[in-house]
Amino acid sequence: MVKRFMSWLSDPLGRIGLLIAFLAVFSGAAFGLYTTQTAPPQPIQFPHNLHVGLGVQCLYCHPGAYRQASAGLPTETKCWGCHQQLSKYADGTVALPAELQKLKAYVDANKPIQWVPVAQVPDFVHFNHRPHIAAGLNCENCHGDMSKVTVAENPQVMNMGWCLECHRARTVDNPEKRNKLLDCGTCHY
Amino acid sequence: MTTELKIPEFSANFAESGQQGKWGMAIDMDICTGCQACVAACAMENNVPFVGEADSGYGRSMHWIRTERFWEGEFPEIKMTPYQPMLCQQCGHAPCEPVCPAFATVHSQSEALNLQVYNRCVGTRYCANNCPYQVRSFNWRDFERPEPLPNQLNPDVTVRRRGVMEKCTFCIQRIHRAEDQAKSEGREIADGEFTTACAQACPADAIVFGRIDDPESAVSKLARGSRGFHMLEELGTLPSVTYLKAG
Amino acid sequence: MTDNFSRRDFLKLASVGAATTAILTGCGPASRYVTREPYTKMPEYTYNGQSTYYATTCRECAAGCGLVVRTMQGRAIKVEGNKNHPVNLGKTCVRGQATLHGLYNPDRVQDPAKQSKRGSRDFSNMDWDAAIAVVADALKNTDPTGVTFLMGMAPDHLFDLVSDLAKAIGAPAPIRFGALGMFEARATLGKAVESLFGQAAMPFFDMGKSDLVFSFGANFLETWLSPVAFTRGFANMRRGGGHGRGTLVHFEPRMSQTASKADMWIPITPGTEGLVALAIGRIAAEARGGSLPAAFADVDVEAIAKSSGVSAEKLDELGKLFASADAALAIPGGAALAHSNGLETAEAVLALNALVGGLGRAGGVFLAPLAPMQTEFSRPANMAEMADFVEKMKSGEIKTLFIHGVNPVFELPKSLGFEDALKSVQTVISFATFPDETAMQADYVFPDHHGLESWGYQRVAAGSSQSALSGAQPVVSPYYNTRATADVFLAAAASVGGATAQALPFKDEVEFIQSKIVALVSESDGYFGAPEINTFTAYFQQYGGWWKTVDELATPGGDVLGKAIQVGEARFAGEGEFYFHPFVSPVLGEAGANKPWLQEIPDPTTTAMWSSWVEIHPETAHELGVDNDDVVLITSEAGAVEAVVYKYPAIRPDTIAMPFGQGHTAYGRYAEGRGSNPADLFGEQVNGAGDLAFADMRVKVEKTGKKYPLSRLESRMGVYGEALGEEH
Amino acid sequence: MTTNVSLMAIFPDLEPAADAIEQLRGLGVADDQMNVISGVPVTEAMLGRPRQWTNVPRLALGGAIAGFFVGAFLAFGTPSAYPIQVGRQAFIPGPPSVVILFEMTMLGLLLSTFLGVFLDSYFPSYRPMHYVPEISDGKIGVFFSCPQEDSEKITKAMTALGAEKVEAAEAQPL
Amino acid sequence: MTSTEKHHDHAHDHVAHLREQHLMLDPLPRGQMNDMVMESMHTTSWKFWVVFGILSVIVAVFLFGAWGYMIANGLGVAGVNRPSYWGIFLVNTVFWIGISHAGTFISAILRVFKAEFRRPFTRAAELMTTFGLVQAGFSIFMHMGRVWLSYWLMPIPNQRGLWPNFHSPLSWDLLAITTYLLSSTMYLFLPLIPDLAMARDRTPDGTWQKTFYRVLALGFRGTEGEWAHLRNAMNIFAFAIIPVMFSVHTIVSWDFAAATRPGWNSTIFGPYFVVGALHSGMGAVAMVLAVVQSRMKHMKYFIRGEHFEALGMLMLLVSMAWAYFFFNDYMVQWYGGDKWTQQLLHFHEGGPLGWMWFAMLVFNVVIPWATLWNKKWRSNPWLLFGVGLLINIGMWFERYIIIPISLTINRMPFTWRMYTPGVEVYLGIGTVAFFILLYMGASRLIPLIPVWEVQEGQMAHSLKTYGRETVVTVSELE
Repeated sequence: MVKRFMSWLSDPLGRIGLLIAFLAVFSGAAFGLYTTQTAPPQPIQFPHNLHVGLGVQCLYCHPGAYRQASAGLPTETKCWGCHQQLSKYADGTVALPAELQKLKAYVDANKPIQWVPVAQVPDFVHFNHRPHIAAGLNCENCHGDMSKVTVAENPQVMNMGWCLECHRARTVDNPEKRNKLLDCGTCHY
Repeated sequence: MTTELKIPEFSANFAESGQQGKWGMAIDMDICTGCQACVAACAMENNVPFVGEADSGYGRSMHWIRTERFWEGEFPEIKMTPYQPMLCQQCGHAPCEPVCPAFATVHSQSEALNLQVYNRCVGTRYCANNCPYQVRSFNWRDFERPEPLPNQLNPDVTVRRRGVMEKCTFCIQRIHRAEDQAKSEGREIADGEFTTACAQACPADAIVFGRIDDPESAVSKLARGSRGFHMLEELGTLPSVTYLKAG
Repeated sequence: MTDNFSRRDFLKLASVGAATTAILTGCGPASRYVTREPYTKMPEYTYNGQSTYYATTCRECAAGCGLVVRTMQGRAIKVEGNKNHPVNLGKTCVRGQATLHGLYNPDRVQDPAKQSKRGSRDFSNMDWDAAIAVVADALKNTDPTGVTFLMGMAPDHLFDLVSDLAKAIGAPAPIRFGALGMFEARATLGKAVESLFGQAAMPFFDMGKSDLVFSFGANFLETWLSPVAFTRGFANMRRGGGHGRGTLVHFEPRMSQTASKADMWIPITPGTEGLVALAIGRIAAEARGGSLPAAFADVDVEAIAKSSGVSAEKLDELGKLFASADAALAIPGGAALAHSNGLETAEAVLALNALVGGLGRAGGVFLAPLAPMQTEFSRPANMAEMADFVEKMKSGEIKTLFIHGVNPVFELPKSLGFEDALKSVQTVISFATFPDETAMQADYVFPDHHGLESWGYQRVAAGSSQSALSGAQPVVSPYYNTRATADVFLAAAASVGGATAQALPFKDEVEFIQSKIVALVSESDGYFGAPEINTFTAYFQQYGGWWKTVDELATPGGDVLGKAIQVGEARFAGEGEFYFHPFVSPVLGEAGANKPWLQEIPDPTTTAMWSSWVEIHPETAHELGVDNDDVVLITSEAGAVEAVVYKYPAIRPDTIAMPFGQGHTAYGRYAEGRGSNPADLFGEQVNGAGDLAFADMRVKVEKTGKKYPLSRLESRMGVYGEALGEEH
Repeated sequence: MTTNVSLMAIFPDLEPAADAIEQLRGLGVADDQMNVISGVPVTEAMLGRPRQWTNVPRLALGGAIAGFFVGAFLAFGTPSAYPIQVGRQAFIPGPPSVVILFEMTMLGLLLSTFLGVFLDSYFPSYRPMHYVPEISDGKIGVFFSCPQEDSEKITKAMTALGAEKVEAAEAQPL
Repeated sequence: MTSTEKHHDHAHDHVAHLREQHLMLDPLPRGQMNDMVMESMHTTSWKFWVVFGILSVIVAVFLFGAWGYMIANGLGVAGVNRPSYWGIFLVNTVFWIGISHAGTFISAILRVFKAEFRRPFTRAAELMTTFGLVQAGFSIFMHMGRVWLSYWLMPIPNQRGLWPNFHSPLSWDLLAITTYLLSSTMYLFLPLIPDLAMARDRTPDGTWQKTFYRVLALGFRGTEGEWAHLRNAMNIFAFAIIPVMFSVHTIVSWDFAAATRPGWNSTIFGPYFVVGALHSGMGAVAMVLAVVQSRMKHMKYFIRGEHFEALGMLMLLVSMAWAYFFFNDYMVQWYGGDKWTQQLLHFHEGGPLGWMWFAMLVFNVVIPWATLWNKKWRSNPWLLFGVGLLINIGMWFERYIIIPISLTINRMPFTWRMYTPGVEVYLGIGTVAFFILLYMGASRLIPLIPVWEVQEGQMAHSLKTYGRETVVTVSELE
């Protein structure tokens, strides 16, 4: 058997096959890693840059961030509340762009928009926005500069080392706080 | 009969030991009626799976809290020993912690609790072997929860999968929620402001939960009483749960 | 479920890659199972990721505890007690906790359906318009006297609506029935109160303030009347409400959960509870001095000691103990009353309270207040009435039967022949939420919402010293294509038209409920008040009901001790050598068997899970040649069941006991085919109050040679010393 | 300028080989121009050869020290990287640290001993080398280099001492 | 015949007898020995391949198949439960680590003490060490609930900054077993190099075996330098691997002894486990040698009665040591009087598996003592095989008693429950099959006899006559 395998290996085709198999597994893993780090397709290609550029505050649409764990995603009531008032669309001077037509379709059908959360931590990590906002962090510290991106994407790998780096750096002079912020039970339960 | 094997009772004065943690629980065995409301409440709050008939009969049930009882004497003079709810004692000196090779069960320095970090657990089950109270339960399988039962799962608590050890957390998610709430309002947590799921459900109020390091809290007062004792105190595990002797 | 494209699904796509990643990074697939349920129009008080709490009423039994249910993004997550509710003060029992496993039970009836042939389980779904047409047709085209509504035990808004409907179409008044009422012997209790105190009412036992409780068969810590309220009372008694630690003495042939908490458990001969009460009364009266009351005058203590198996010394001790207590309380209930002499037993026990001045005294007996909007005491049907009803069904008098909230095929004694009698009913319409045995025998199943999805109110009959109306509201939107039965009846009534429609001129059940509770808006001593009905309704929902702030306990009157109480001997049916002692499973209750977590909750006394068992004293088992896990055949006069032996050290050797709650032949995957149903053994004998004398049974026990490993939480080695090494 | 040739004399036994080495020395072949190849570990003393220098013990010692430091890093360094309290034990527990230090020291020692053999012996080397397969049958090969003009003389002397064959050593693939 | 002649004859017989008995006095030309060893590797009957095939199927189905099934379905398919969280997996782990001890013991300790009888079978014993450790590794990984995360137990730098917990005996275990596996593999490999070179020289060109040996022989020629480095390294190894060996099983015993459990928390567990390991390991070596001697060609020359005799004596000695430690442990636990320990001892002896406790004593003490005292008996390979088998069963029982049976009894009588093995039985059989399979495979590829060591020994031995007595003398070659 070993002989067969060895002779098979000495065959260039066999070697290529082995290489392909290896590459397949490797690229599969790489692709898997990549998919966890890329923005998933959203039902509506929401242009963050446009809205931030117009001066809309993050907390206007994600109001949960300063009072609870989840920042929350806006309901279509909130979207449409502004967009239906835009006079250029209302009086028909400008045709409704494709993405806004999707929004209108949702509103007309009274169906919720199934936004896909982007910056998500695994189930076993319990992240709370409120203390982070309370500690004076800005949204872009973690979510990047939204005025530069359209559809939200993750600017960084949100892994434990990344969390800890900040938790450590901000508690060098406060051992009690450090205890709290490095405690396993603060995030994992 | 195995009356000799009854769990020993040692009286202890918690305040004197000077080893109290932060959170504590007092369980009054005199008024515990064994009704199992705590068991159900715990299971519902903490996403504890049910395991089915065969596995539960084989010692694989996942109860984070169980009610123990033994018998004393023979009919007609037979007595049932007081119901004793057994849950993780949140030991100050926990035998389970140092034996985990992966740091999956560790001591919280800020909450003074035993933590089980599910995602860090590789399933050696050493901690469960070393737990003198036998209150750890292991996910022997991915226990089935047919749809739509998962709708009930508490999003504040990780859903454990096969191969992971789990145990009572003193409802740490509630502790965090209350702490966060109190902090956002710039105050301390008041005694009795929140409680664990088992204490919350207990119809007899036999379970009292609170700050054990606050001498004025309800749980401290109960724990200091003359009826208080700790389970297997001779092992020096410094449990955070004080039992109150019946009668 | 929504078909949203979540991150989890996205991960699934890159299957090989993601699996490799998962292994490398140690992250399993994200298991945050709760689907994000984005709102189209978010309610102003709701935030994504933040819980909302709704007050409602527990429907797991008829006690009417107030619940607060934690919900998140449209899903009910946790049941908590309503701290303001007078029945449970924020506490819940095991069954209440598990109510979510009913709500999200995988075996719920999901659509209205027609069964091609009764019992065939061949259901074809219908739409609700057709279903309402069926109901309307039944209401319109049947002789009104042939229309009967069989309802659950809880006196709720649906019962009121159905009563109104029955009155409007001229049908007989709806029947309320529940197995718990049967096991509690509620009718007997009511009748005894009526005959002793001259007033029909539920008694209220002020256990929390008493220092000595004699319980004659009342399993008040388990299922009896209002277990959560009684547990609170028990705990307060133990904590010593001003008296020091209270003492509990429990009389029952088997050590029940309640008995296990007693300081003294008296394993009394079944059927002699009344006699023992009389003996204690006589001894206590003698100990207290003064003239011997007529009630206890003719009591022969010696004879009673002999027949009850409680020694004369013990009786003497108990009598003196009872006489010497500050606030003694005697409670009759449960199997003690389920004998042919049950009514007299109840009277004898209640009379004990009168003897020590316990009527209307703190720590004694009161008459429970009537619920708001209630004018007279009403109780569920007793067995005599149910037997009459079954007779009527058999005779073909009943053409259309509406069944809601009760499962008579399972709960009624098999010997009564309900299932057979159903065959003589032309149309059977069930409104069952779960596919229970009765629904399987119906022509149509029009599923009601689960209790947590529905509106309503419920009168509190026991457990509260205040007059209370518990309110219910949906905490989540209905998960399946179900519809509130009240709405179905309202819609059907509207389509029938005429007087029926006029009698029920409501758009939906909420309007009907408002029309009822509007009477309370003007009440002044309520927990809250409101100037008008809409605000009142909002508060009603917010607080989970309406109740008075003051106790309305009435002091029982009447010449209780003036006449002699004659307790006859219990007449046992059957030839067997064992007394049969059925009891309601404290965990499963009457309807918990389909909830998987309840199945896995160990029974408090036996720690058995997932099945039922028969408790046999170890010595008796030895004589019978059976051991733990052996299956025995129990034969009564009326039937036979097989059950697994549990060698229970705390039961009379001449008695065997069996829990009620298992033995379903339908009712979902978790209940079906599990354990056995002791109701199959029950005969038809009733006591003086018409309640089933289910404890008046003697049964035979035979070994079958089969084995069935009973799941137990306890260790048979550690608790019973089985298979351990010999002691050196 | 004389050119050196490499010769290999194969002897059936130990004694003739020892004699041959002495003879070679007499014939002007220096010790460092000889090598003995054998199938059993014949010692230098048996052949009257100078003692071989080996680095293995020193490498082993170095490895042990390195292992000790790795152990010290694991025992004392890693707990400080993320101090986690377990069972009321010190962050750096005493006795367990001894275990870690011991195991890592031994691992370092043994690994470096093993690698030391490789380093010292230039293992693995699959280049063609001077060798005859008969060596592993118990023959003793004496491999030496001498000036071309002496080769005839030496070959004769070897044959006289009992060499089965004396041939120009040619590197051959092993 | 004159008396001198008679005596001469007698002396002649005596010498012949000595030669027959001792391999070291019965030298053969090296080339012939090489031939015999090579032939033993290449002479394979169809029966071998049948057994090989069957074992391969068993390994594929019982070990890898059942393991995959268990990984997919969770440990629930095994019999472990509360309170017996550790079952046959850990029994097998300890058992295999125990087996692995004999190889090192025989090879290293006997090398240090220059026990010459070791020479022909050190390799066979060292192979057991390596293959036994492989099985121990399998067993311990099977036991883990999430084996795919087992790399978390290794000290690998990571973004979390979180390292393994070195407070845990399991962490020490992992380091110790890794050290032991690596060092025993290296210790197996170093003396193998010259034999691989021999095999390389005797394998015809163009075969895959040639490539195999060529690669593994690393270009070894046998120069003075190579031998010197090798000899040096072997000396260091022989000394250094002994404490590693002792530490490994001591640390394994700490997995139990460090726990706060009745019956486990014993200070004598370390040496008790080490001796227990030697006990089962010796038995296993005896079994392997008996099989190798009878089944492989020419092995009767290399492995003789003297080896079994010496092994038998060692087994007897170890059995006595084991009995001593067992009694010590038992005595102190019994005397201590802690009620949980008392209960545990009662359960061991009188519980449902009490027979196992008695069988352990019979197999480990009674039978070895009853048979091995007799020199003639213990020289019989098949008797030694039988005794070795019984000792291994007895030692497996010992571990079974210490792990799942002792786990049944804890300080919470409410949770006591018996352990009924499930799929781990198949996994255990799978490891045994895999061990045998590896061994069989190795016996076809690797010279089982270290020929150069045998030759070295034969060179060092001679017969010398002092007066009328001819005796064996050994000279120090190094």
